[in-house]
Order: sequence, then structure tokens, then C-alpha cells
Amino acid sequence: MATLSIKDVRKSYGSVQVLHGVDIELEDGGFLVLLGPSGCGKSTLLNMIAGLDDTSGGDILIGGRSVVDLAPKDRNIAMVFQSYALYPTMSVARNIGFGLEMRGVDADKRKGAVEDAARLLQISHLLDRRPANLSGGQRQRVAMGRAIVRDPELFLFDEPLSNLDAKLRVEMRTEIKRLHERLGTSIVYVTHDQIEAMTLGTKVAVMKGGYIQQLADPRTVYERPANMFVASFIGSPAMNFLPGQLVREAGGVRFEASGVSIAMPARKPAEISERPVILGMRPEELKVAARDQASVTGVIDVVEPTGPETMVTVQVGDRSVIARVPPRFAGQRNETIFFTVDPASINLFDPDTEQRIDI
Amino acid sequence: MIESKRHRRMIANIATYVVLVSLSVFCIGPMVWMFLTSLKYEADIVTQTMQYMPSRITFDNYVAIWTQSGFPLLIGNSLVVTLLTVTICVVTGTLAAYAFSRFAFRGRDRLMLGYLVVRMFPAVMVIIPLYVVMRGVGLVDSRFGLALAYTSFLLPLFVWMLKGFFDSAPRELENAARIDGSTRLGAMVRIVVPLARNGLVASSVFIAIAAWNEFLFALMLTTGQGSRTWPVGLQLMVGEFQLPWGVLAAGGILSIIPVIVLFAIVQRTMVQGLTAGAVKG
Amino acid sequence: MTSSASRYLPFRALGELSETRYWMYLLLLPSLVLILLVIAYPTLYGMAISFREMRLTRPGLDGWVGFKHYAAMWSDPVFWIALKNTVVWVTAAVVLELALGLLTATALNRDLPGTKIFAVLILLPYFLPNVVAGHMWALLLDPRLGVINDILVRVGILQTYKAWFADPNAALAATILVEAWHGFPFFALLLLAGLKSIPEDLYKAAAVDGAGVAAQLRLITLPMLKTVIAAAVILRVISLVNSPDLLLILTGGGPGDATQVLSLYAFQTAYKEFNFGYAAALSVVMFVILMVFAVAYIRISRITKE
Amino acid sequence: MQLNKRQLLIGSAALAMAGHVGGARAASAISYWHHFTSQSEMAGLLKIIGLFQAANADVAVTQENIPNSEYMAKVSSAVLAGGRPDTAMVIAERFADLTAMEGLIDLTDRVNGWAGKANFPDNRWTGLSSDGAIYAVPAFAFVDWMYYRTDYFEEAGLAGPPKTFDEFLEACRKLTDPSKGRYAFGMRAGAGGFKYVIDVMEAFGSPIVKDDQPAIDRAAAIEAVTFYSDLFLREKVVPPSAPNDSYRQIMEAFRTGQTAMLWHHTGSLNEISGAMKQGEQFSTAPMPAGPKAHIARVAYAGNGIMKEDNIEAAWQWVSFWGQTDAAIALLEGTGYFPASAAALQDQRITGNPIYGAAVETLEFGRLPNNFIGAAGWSENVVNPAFQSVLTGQSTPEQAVDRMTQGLDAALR
Repeated sequence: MATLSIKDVRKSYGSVQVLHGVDIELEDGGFLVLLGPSGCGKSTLLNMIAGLDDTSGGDILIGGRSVVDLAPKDRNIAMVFQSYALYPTMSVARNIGFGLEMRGVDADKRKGAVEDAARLLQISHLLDRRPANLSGGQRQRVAMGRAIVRDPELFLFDEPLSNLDAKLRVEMRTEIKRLHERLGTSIVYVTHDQIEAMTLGTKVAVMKGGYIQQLADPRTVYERPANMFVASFIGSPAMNFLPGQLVREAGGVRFEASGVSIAMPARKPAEISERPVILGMRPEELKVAARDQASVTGVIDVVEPTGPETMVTVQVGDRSVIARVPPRFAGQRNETIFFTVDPASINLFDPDTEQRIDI
Repeated sequence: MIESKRHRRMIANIATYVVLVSLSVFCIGPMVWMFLTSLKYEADIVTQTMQYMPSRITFDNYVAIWTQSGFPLLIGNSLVVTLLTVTICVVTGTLAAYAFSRFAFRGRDRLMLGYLVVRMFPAVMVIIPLYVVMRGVGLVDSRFGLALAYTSFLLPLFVWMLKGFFDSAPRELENAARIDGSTRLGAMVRIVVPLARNGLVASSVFIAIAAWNEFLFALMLTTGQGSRTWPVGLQLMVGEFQLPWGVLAAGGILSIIPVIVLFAIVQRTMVQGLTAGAVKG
Repeated sequence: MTSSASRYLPFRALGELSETRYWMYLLLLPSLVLILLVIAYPTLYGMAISFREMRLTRPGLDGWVGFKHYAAMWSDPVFWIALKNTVVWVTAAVVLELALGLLTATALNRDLPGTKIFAVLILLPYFLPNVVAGHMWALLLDPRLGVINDILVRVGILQTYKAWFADPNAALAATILVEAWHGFPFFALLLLAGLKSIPEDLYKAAAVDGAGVAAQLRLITLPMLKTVIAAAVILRVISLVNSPDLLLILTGGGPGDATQVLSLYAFQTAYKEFNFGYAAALSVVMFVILMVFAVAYIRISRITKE
Repeated sequence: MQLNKRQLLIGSAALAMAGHVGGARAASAISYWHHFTSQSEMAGLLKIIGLFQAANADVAVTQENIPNSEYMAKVSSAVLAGGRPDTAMVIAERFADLTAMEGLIDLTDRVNGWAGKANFPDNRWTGLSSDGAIYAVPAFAFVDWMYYRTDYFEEAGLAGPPKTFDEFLEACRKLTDPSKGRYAFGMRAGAGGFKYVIDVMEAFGSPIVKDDQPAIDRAAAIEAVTFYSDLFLREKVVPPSAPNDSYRQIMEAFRTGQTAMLWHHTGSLNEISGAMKQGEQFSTAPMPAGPKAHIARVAYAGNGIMKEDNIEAAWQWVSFWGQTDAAIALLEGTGYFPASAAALQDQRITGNPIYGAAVETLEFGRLPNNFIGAAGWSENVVNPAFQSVLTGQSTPEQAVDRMTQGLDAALR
């Protein structure tokens, strides 16, 4: 168990810079998720933490110790790979125990450790098999077993669930969370799946184009995204964006757009200039209301019940807005519909910089 | 519809067999003839009336080639040279192929092309200077020297082939091993090489065959019986005053046998190796 | 760390070295040294003597002569014939080998029962030394004792035995046939490996889309095999251009100059006339031709790109 | 690092001195390169080695057989790059090349002090001497002659073997019967065929080289090439395979009865005798005479010394070949004629009628052309030039011009 500090880490291949000065601090026992679309640099960052890639600059400390000059084997880390990377020529038991074997742990101790890990992951009955004879979920467990048996300072996960089918993925996600809670070891976890990020992470780093867009706990990332990229990348359906105008009024400000008028409290309304902004609101924050309470007015376009809830696509002005409403929604296409919105849940963005505006 | 599909499939199968059978005849026919020839008396070969099946059979030709040509010695030399060539290629070539496969460095493509380029300079002209170099280090007329010379044109081939096999061995496995406590070298030896084993065998067989069959270098770089290889020995026996056809044919048949034995042993591995796509696991 | 660490100390040290940035160069070092010693020096030496007069039988004439040999080549009719023959011979042999190899690989790839036996039978010629193959075919095609003549006469294709190596065109064709026989299994083997790595789904998808056999070959098989074909062709071309063995045994370049190729011409110039300077110049020209071919070919087919 | 030939030679000589050829038992061990390959040749050679060893227990001979066609290639690379043998077989056609590349050691003083010298008439030495210096000891001779099928001749009503080219042509016409698959003459135009092309040219009065200058008489040479190629092209008295027929093919054609006449030397007598009956089926005769000259080659082959290291032992070995017992052992094994006049008087030769034609040929036979570059010119120019006449790719005029140009280049 250890803290992880990434300080101004950069990476370039020739003249192409793929990471621009990344800074991250992870507390002891924390769970850091690196989230972003492919090509954002998250896997490169993970490989550099592991020592599989060299850094072009900056420093990485695990448990306060700089590791940039250490070989992967000397960093006391364990890693779970996307393709599991099980050694096809070895039995499951030997796969799990390989790291101990490399470190010269004697056979008896190794056996005990492997069995403990297997029990924890419920794969004791598979120990004699070859990886080729395992199902996807089983391989995943073996890969994790190989990581935990070593009791490292830091776990690294590289998109470990992306090769599993949807049902298994949910199952394994829970499993990983349970493991983390039991072992308490710090974890760095790379994924492009925002649900994994939300469910697993104590800290989420959203990355794009080699920059960290936002580094915060999952709730903050979801509710107070730093910019429009983060806002749209996280959440499904995505956050609704409506361009409009910010107007000052007594006791606060008001957002005005075609079919939309929302009053918002502001700490210092006097300092806010009247300007065009983009309003962002999560679909679940749109609550169906009576006409006289309405702050958003639109016409129903599509109604999609999913079972636990219903998605309604509404035409607001010249924009499409999605609302997540209770399951037994009775509205019809072309009916006019009214919503209220909790002003506290609303985010405003600068149309030019796409950054969040605090009011 | 189903009927016609089955019909079409059958036609395709028949066509496949026709192709395979005729190609086999094309390939094997000459060797069968060589075998029949090796069983005939010379008078039944050099004759005006063609004899298809030998009317009388003799094994004298085999006895003759075995006893008169120093055949066991020549074949032994060929084996040693082939083995040495494969060993040198495997040791140095595996390292190079691994480097080409795993490291992106400036000029990699150019260097790989360079490996190919060295194959291009005509053997005829390389031989004389090579002879000088070998002579300088006392390797003329030695099996090791000959193997070294073979390496010059077989190593590039080996590196090129093996790189492909390394490319298809997943990099993640190696990364996993490094994190598990192996060095790069350890990961290569323990994980990557075993994974590319079939490919290694296939590439080795290719160069072994080439070394086994080589003629020009062997002719020019060896003098004594001590290091002369089989193809040279055979050509030498043919010489100006010709070896009888039957004996020549017997020699030909004998020279395929070791290769067939080798191939029988490694065939499965080799085919698997050649067909190995990504190794999943 | 523990016992295993101290046991293999040299290996351990090498292992530590493998984590440094020098590792890559260390990996390349042995093969580079070998290639430089065994090939680069002799090659440069060979190039150097192409600018010298070096006739073993006229030691008095030794010395630098600049481009004399290259100029002589320009007006040497045999050189031009050999160049033409080399192009014809290599092209025809490689095309034939590629075609037969593709046919074989496609047939073997259908995995019908018995395929394994056929595969072994078809591969056998490749295992035969050139020397043996050459003499064997010399017997098969012999104008008096050759079984091929006998069969062709019996079947009625020929009236009388044909002297294959006595007629310029027949001689060239016959040597191409022998080379193809000897070399096509090489293509078959590589192409079969290539075919096996093409996902079955592609063919299924194409069949669903209504592509026939020809279209599947054109749209899937050939593009997917492109790299393998390119690599096989280039390796084969290099070895065919460079090795005179088969022709040395079968025809010695004759009749006339009908099967005279550059490698054989260089060999004869060097070892029959002892004119090493001119032979070296011929070799350099072959080298340049191969280089140009290889570079152009690699550019076009992009085989070094992944 | 750059090496010229001389440095190379010095370097390799030093190296050669440093590393002796093994041979722990005998006082000195010498190596001997030769191009004997057939069973009978090897048997003859081993017999000679046996005799030698019996007489000289302190010298061990290691023989290395090298195919005839690669012989000069090997020798030249040994000369160029080092690795010479102690002794080597030298045939007349290659003598000039070998001495020109400084491959042989001058033996004049040793030969002059040698008791056996008297057994060899002067013409035995000419082929193995250069500028008055002797470089090899004659051992045996290839005597050219003609084999012919006596039964076919009888069948065709021919009294005896042809004595002139006219008679030869006449006989050819009578002996050819394509319906029986029978041809009169086994022409060799494949490997080694140049020999007879040159013979015919000289028989028509065209010399090849005079005083180291090209001396081909264009008109005579064209006439000769026309005559010789017409046997194939117009008269069709030669098997259609002739352009690629080499030793093996002409021998097989004769042995299978396809051809009635064959030009070769005494060395093939054993092979033919093995296939058919001497006297009843075949006999031997001297080569027919051309319009201007009667040409048949008597090529003396000898043994030379290639390096100084073991020169005493090497000299013992090469001079041993000049002894009568050695010469007769070789003759009986192979049919190669002794070079020593003393051996020719031996009963084993004078008493055997089949050798009559050879003894007769010794009277008028010429030495082969012996100039620097002869071997390369013959093989690389004469052969393809003549073949291309046979295949219709060029005319006799073009072929002769090519030979002349090639000769100019070789001699310059």
C-alpha cells in the first residue's frame, strides 16, 4: 500500500507529444481511474507508471520513492491486462505464482499464496488447467489472482473488463470493488467506460489529447464537470446543452433561451456580466411539472420507455433535449410538455472556451 | 438451392483433388523415376528400349555410392554444417529479430532493408574475398567456416521470418512477465521465445534446408574430404568421367532421406508455426 | 534478492543490462558483427576490384582501371544477352512458381481428407539439393534415355525424342520448368501459412454479399496475401538472380548463349577466364539491378510497414 | 584494409607455412590435387600412390579429387587467396594459365639433374615448359583417336575407317539412317566440344595463335566451321541433341548404338570395352586428316609443384609418375597413355593391337594449343559460338568473328 505521485510527467515520440505535463496525487488506498477516449494518453500514462514505457520528463513516485529509473520488476507493482496476458504454456497455478517464482519465493510458500488468492477469487478448482481451457470470466479472475498474490504496493488495471460480455462485466466490476475494499491496496485503473469510472474510482482523471481535463472524485466529475468535454463524456444519455443568454435580475441571474427561462442564485450577481452562455443539464434533472411552474417548455418528439425509467426527447426551441422521467409517463408525441429544473444542478459553460463558469 | 450448393461443393472438392493429385504427380514423379533408376542395372538404363519397371533389381548402386564416395563422411559433414548454421542463426538471429519486432528506433526499417541488401551481392564475387578472410582466421576448409559463410545469406532470411512470428506474440505477455519480476531478457527467454517456438522451428527448417542444399560456397570454400559437403561430393563424383546413372540416382535418393526424416519430426510444429496467427490465451 | 538471484550471476547481470537503453543495441550487435564480417567486407572488396584490372593469368596488368570494365560491358553482346536471359528466366520462373504455389496453397487450405499427405508429397522437391535436382532432370529430359521423351512419344505429342537442351527456346523453357519444379513448394508453404491467417469470416461475409470464387480471390485472398507474396517474391528473386547452380549443371549457359544468365556469366568469367575484375563488375551490375528492384518493389508493396 | 594480389600471396604463403598439413606418422606429408574422378581413374591413382608409398615410406600423400570443370576455379582461388596444395596435376591446355598466374614452381634444375629425364623426348617437355623453364614432370598423355562401329561399317559396305575428311563425310552419309534412329557421328558440342571445333579449324588450315598473337585465318576457319556444322545442319548425320551433348551423352549414344563414330581419346577405351566387344563391334582408328592438315592431339599431362614447403617430398612424388611401372599401372586402369618413351616400349603396349591407332597417332599428333587464356577462350567463347551456329542463331561467319574477337581480348 502506498501513495502515488505523478509530477509533470511528459511523453513524446519523436516530435509528437502525447502527454503534456500530467500531475496526479493518489492517496494511500485510493482508487484512481484514468478515463478517456482512445488515444487520450491514459494507457501511455499507465505504462509509464508500470515502467513499460520510459518517461520523457517529470517524476513518478510510488510510496514516496521515485521509480522512473527502476525496471518494472523493481517497482513492486502488479498489473492486469486487457487481454489478461496469461502465459499460455503454463498452468493456472503457475501463472498466478509466476511473480513469486521470479522473486525467488520457495515452492511451499508459493503454493500457499496461490491457493489463498485462488480461494479469494473462487478459482481453486481451475488451478491445474491451461489458460486456453478457461472462459473469459475465468481468465479475468486468474489475471487478477496473479496480481493480488504478490501483495504489491500498487495495482494497475488496463481496461480489464473490455473483453467481457455485458453481464460478466457488471459482475467483475463488483468483484474488483469488493477486492479493493478488502485489500485496501492503491489502484490505478484505465478505462474508457464512464460507468466503471463512476462505480469504482475514489478519484477520476478524465483525459483527452494528452491533457488531464479534470481530476476529482466521481461525484464532482459528474455534477460539476470542468468543461463541456467532461460533461458530455460522462453520463448516458449525455448532458443536454442549450445555448442562451445570461441576464441579470434582482437577487440573481436568469438564463434565457427559446423555451427556457431559469432563475439561478448567484453569490455575487453584480460581478456577472450579461453574456451568451451554454447551459448544461443532466436528463434526470428535468422534472415534469405544471405549465405555471415551468422553466423549460417543449414539444414531445420521441418517447422511449426502458423499464425502470422513460426517455423523452423533447424539442425545445430549435434544440433537442432528453429528459429522464419516471417509468409510467403518459405523454404523446407532439404534445407540449413542461419541466422544472433545480437551478443548483445546472452548469454553465463559456461558448468560446467551453470551460465551466462559476456563478 | 440447397441441392445446387451441395452440387457445387462437390465439384469444388473434385477439382481440389484433381489439382492435388496432378501436382503430387508432378512433384513426386521425377523422384519415383529416380528411385526406379537407382534399382536398375546400368545396362538397363543406358539402353535403347525404355524400361519402366526394372526387369531385374539390384542394390549394387546403393552399395557403390555408400562405399566408394565416402558417403557417410560427406553426409556427416553436411549435417554438421547445417546444424552449425542453424545454431548460429538461432542464437544471433533470434536476438536481432526480437529487437526489430519489439523496439521502434530510428532507422529500423532501413536497417532491416540493410539486412536484406547483404543478401544481394552475388555469391560468385563474395566467395573470393570471403576465402581471403576465412583463410586469415584459419577457417578455410573447416565446417565452422562454411557454416559462418552460410550465415551471411541465411541470417537475413531468418531474421525476417522470425520477426513476423515475434510480431504475432502478444506484447502484453511480455509486459506481464516484466511486471511479475522478469527482466526484459528473462521475459524474452521465458515467454516470447517459447511462444514463437513453432515459428522458430519453421524458420530454422527453412535455413536448414537451404544450408543442406547449398553448393557454390561449399564448392569453393572446402578442399579436403574433411569438410566437403554432400552436394559437392556428388557433383564431384559426376565430374568429367560420369558417375553411372544408377549410382547417381541412388545418391540422390539417399540424400533426401535425412531431410524427410527431419521433416517428419518437425512437420506438425512447422505447420503450426507457419499458420500461427496471434497466440491467444 | 534470494537464492536464484545469485545462482546465475552472468545471466543476472545480462538481465539487468536488458533493462537499460543499451539493450536494443546489444541485441543487434551479434548479428551485425557477423554480417559485417562475413558479408560487408567481402562485398566492398568485390566492389573495389571491379575498378581494377585483375586477371590471374596476366599479373603484369594489375592496377586501377576506373570504369573500363563497365564500358566494356556496354559493348559486350554476351552481357546484354545474359541480362535479357536473366530477366526472362527469373520472371518466368517466379511467375510460374507463384502461380503453382498459389494453386497448391488454395487447394491445401480446403483441408479435405488426405490433405496432409499431399502437402508432404508436394513439398518434397524443395528438399532436394540443386545438384541432385539438376542431374535428375538431366536424366529425365535426356535426348536418348529420358523418360519424358518416351512418355510424350507414347502419348503421341512428339513424333520422335526431342533434344530439349539442344534447342535455344526449348532449353530455356526446360530450365525454367526445372526451376519451377524445385522452387514452387517454397511459395506453396509461405502462401499456405498466409491463407491460414485470413479469418474465415471474411469469406463468409463475401459469400453473403454475393461474391463468387473469382471475386473472393480478387477482393480478399490476394489483398490479404499481399505481404506474404511480396516477401516470398523478393526473397526468391534475389536467390534466383544470384545462384547459377542449376544452369551450371543443366546447360552451362548453352546452347549458344540461350540460357546464359548474369550469375553464370560472372562465374565463368571469374573461374574459367580468371578475369576477376570484369566478373566483379558484372556482379556489381547484378547487385545494382537487384537493389533497384528491391527498393522499388518494397516501396510499391510496403512490406516493411505493418 | 585493402589488399592487392601480391600482398595477398605473401600473406597467404606465410600462413601456409605456419600451418602444416597434418601427417604425424610420415616424415613429410604432401597434398596432391587432381581431377581424377571415375572409378577406374581413382583405382589407377590409388595404385600409383600404393607403389609410391612402398618405395618412399617417409612421404605421405594426401590426394584431393576436384571435379574437372571446377578444377581451375579451385586452383585459381587457392593461388589468389592462399591455400595451395603441394603438388597438382597439370594438363597441357591449362599449363599456360597456371604458369601465368604463378601457380607453379620452376623445376628446370631438378629436371636437368634427374636420371629419368632421358626417358622423355623433347616434345614431352614443350607442353610443360614456358620461356625455356620446365614447370612439371610429364606423366601420361591423352591421345586422340576415333572409335567406330565395325559392324555398322560392314553393314554399310564400308571397307575401313575414313582416312580423310572427304571419306569421313562419305561414310557419314552411308551410316546415317534416321528411320532406325541411327546417326553416323557423335558430335560433341556441349561442354568440352570446343576441342574438336578447334581441331577442325586447324585441319582446314587456320592456325589459332602464333607467337602469342591471334592468327585465325578467317576464310579457312569459316570453311571449317561450315563443314563441321553442316554435319548437323545440312547432312543431318549427327544426333539432333548434339548442341548440348557432352562426354556423357556422346558416350551413351555410342554405347546404345545410336552413333557409329566417335572422336575422343584413349581414356574412354575401358568404358566402351565394358559395353561392347573389342574388334567385333568396335575398333579404333586415327582421326581422319583434314584438307590442309592431319590433326589429332597428343596432350601430355604432368604434375607440378605449387609451393616450396615440402619441395623435396613433392619432387619425389611428381617424378615418381615418370617411372614405367607407375605409367603402366595408370594405362591399365584408365587407358591413359604413358608419356615416357621407355614405357611405350613395354610389351603390354606393343603387344596390344587396339593401341595401334594410338601409337600411330603419337607419330603425327600435335600438342594442344597452349597460350595464356586458352581454357577460358575455348570454353567461354568457342563453345557458345559454335553452338549458336548449330542452333541457327548465327552464321559460321559470325561465329568465327566472335572467336577472333574473343581471342583478341584474351591475348591482350
